[in-house]
Amino acid sequence: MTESDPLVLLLSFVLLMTLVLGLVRALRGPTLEDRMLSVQLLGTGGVAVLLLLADVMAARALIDVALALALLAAVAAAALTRREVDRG
Amino acid sequence: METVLWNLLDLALAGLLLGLGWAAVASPDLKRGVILFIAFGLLLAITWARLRAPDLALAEAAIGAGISGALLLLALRDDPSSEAGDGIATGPVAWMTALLTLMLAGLFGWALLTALANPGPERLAGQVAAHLADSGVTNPVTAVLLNFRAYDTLLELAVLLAALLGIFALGPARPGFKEGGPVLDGLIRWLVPLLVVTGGYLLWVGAHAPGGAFQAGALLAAAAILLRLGGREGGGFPGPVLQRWVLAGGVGVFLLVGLAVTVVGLDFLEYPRAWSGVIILLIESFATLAIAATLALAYIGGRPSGWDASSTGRTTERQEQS
Amino acid sequence: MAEWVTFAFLIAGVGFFAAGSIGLLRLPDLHSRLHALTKADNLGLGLLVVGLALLDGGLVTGIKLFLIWLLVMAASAASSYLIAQQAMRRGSR
Amino acid sequence: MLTTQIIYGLAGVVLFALGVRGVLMHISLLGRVLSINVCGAGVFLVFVTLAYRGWELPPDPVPHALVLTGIVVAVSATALALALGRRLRVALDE
Repeated sequence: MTESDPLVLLLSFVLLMTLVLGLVRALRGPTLEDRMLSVQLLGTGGVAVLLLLADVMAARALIDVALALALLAAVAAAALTRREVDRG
Repeated sequence: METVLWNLLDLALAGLLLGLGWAAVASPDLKRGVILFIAFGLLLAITWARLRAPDLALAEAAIGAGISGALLLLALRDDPSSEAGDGIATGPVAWMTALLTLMLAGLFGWALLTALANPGPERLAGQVAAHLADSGVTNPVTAVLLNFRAYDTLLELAVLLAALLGIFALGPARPGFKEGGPVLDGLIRWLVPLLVVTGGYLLWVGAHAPGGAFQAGALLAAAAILLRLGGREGGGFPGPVLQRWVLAGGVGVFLLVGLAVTVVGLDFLEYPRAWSGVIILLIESFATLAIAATLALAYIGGRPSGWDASSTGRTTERQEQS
Repeated sequence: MAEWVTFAFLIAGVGFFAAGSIGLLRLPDLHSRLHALTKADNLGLGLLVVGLALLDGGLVTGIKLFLIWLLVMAASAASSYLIAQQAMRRGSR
Repeated sequence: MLTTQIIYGLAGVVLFALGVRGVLMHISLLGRVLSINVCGAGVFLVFVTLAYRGWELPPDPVPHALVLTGIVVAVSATALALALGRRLRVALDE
């Protein structure tokens, strides 16, 4: 591991804490859309945490995980907002 | 310094998981519960990454955050009690379940700490590492799934198929979705090809890096689900006949290969060494398609259109009516 | 010297994420939250990606990281639109 | 015994318990299905924790393979349970 690791590790921790802050909005709401926004933040923030961890843990595969997470977060957003044909 | 930071990060991540898990389960408002569960799935993917399980992180990102969430969201529309918000038991029942779960947790925790305190001298990890060179792949998880414990994986594919057949037996497919509008169509136009390409990539790298049939299948299924969400009724699927072949192909090719090697005198599912890499890729390719089809059709929640009209479906339908 | 530039990018990236979270928490209504959040976290991720690409130094990894950033930006643009659209539909009912 | 293992292992145990309690407490099927997924996640977490062996040793791939199949089975079982619930509601309405 390189000498830059402690700082990147510290940043991963700080980033995780900001995600905690954002998740308070998911708990509080009040509307469904507020909660969705919070999940969206977690999606983007999760990608960022994974990219930082890929560096700290020297695990390139985590970049692929970040890619998958980014793709699926978009699918989740679509699923959250769709309606079936037979109802209003 | 670094150890302390890691401990802090571990505590934060574990605490976040517990907080979200608690909030998702304890929420009387199921809409809130389901959204919190999706967030929980995203965090679980990060947790697997932290615990050096990138194969699981990939699967969880695709399934836990994407497909499970989409399934629960659909069910939310059906459940009238989700609006009422009185879905949780109270009174003496609450106390008794609390006591019961506390006892269960104590037992489980005791078992865990015992297991952690006395790690056995000989672990399976050592055996996997010792035989990895013979397996035909270099990703140990793929080696376990497709070679050392191929039996389990074969049966698991059968379980998936059985679950899907159960869903088909319960009724016709759910209604499709409304037309998506230009923004969603735009999203679909680039996201679906990317999901398919990434799925193919994960299938290919699964031999030597995190990835494999399950992750690839889940991404392909997500592509089909996205197409359906955009108002394409069939979800980009082939006709019912081809659907049957694809679904059966996962277990079928696995079994055929397993039996074929017995002709040259090997045991069931014991691959000839020189060929094992190719054989694993062959099995995984068919398994990927079968898993994708299973998950996508499971999302549709019943027999897709076209299955009822064909010959096999008709007899059961008639029995139901009489 | 180059190291400091890298770290500056990384720290700024995390800073933007923090700003986005605080905005999500403190701003009064959905639309202003939507506005603040999507800009802040996309910019934050962009800065992080630049920092991490410099840290890694490899071209392939750099390209991969950059593609992930583009992907997240496009996806979050679409999903914010979908969320806003849903909010309006529900509001007008 | 590593600190990391204790942290995530105990978190897994608590998640399992939370899930069990949720299954028992929720009246609606959807709430129960959601709870059992949380419960399963707790069990997976315990497995992955047992597989974790610190930074020097690679993790044990056998529990990883088990959990990987578990994740996929869990989602298909969830789909089956939800389809059953939907069918049940249709049957009760008739």
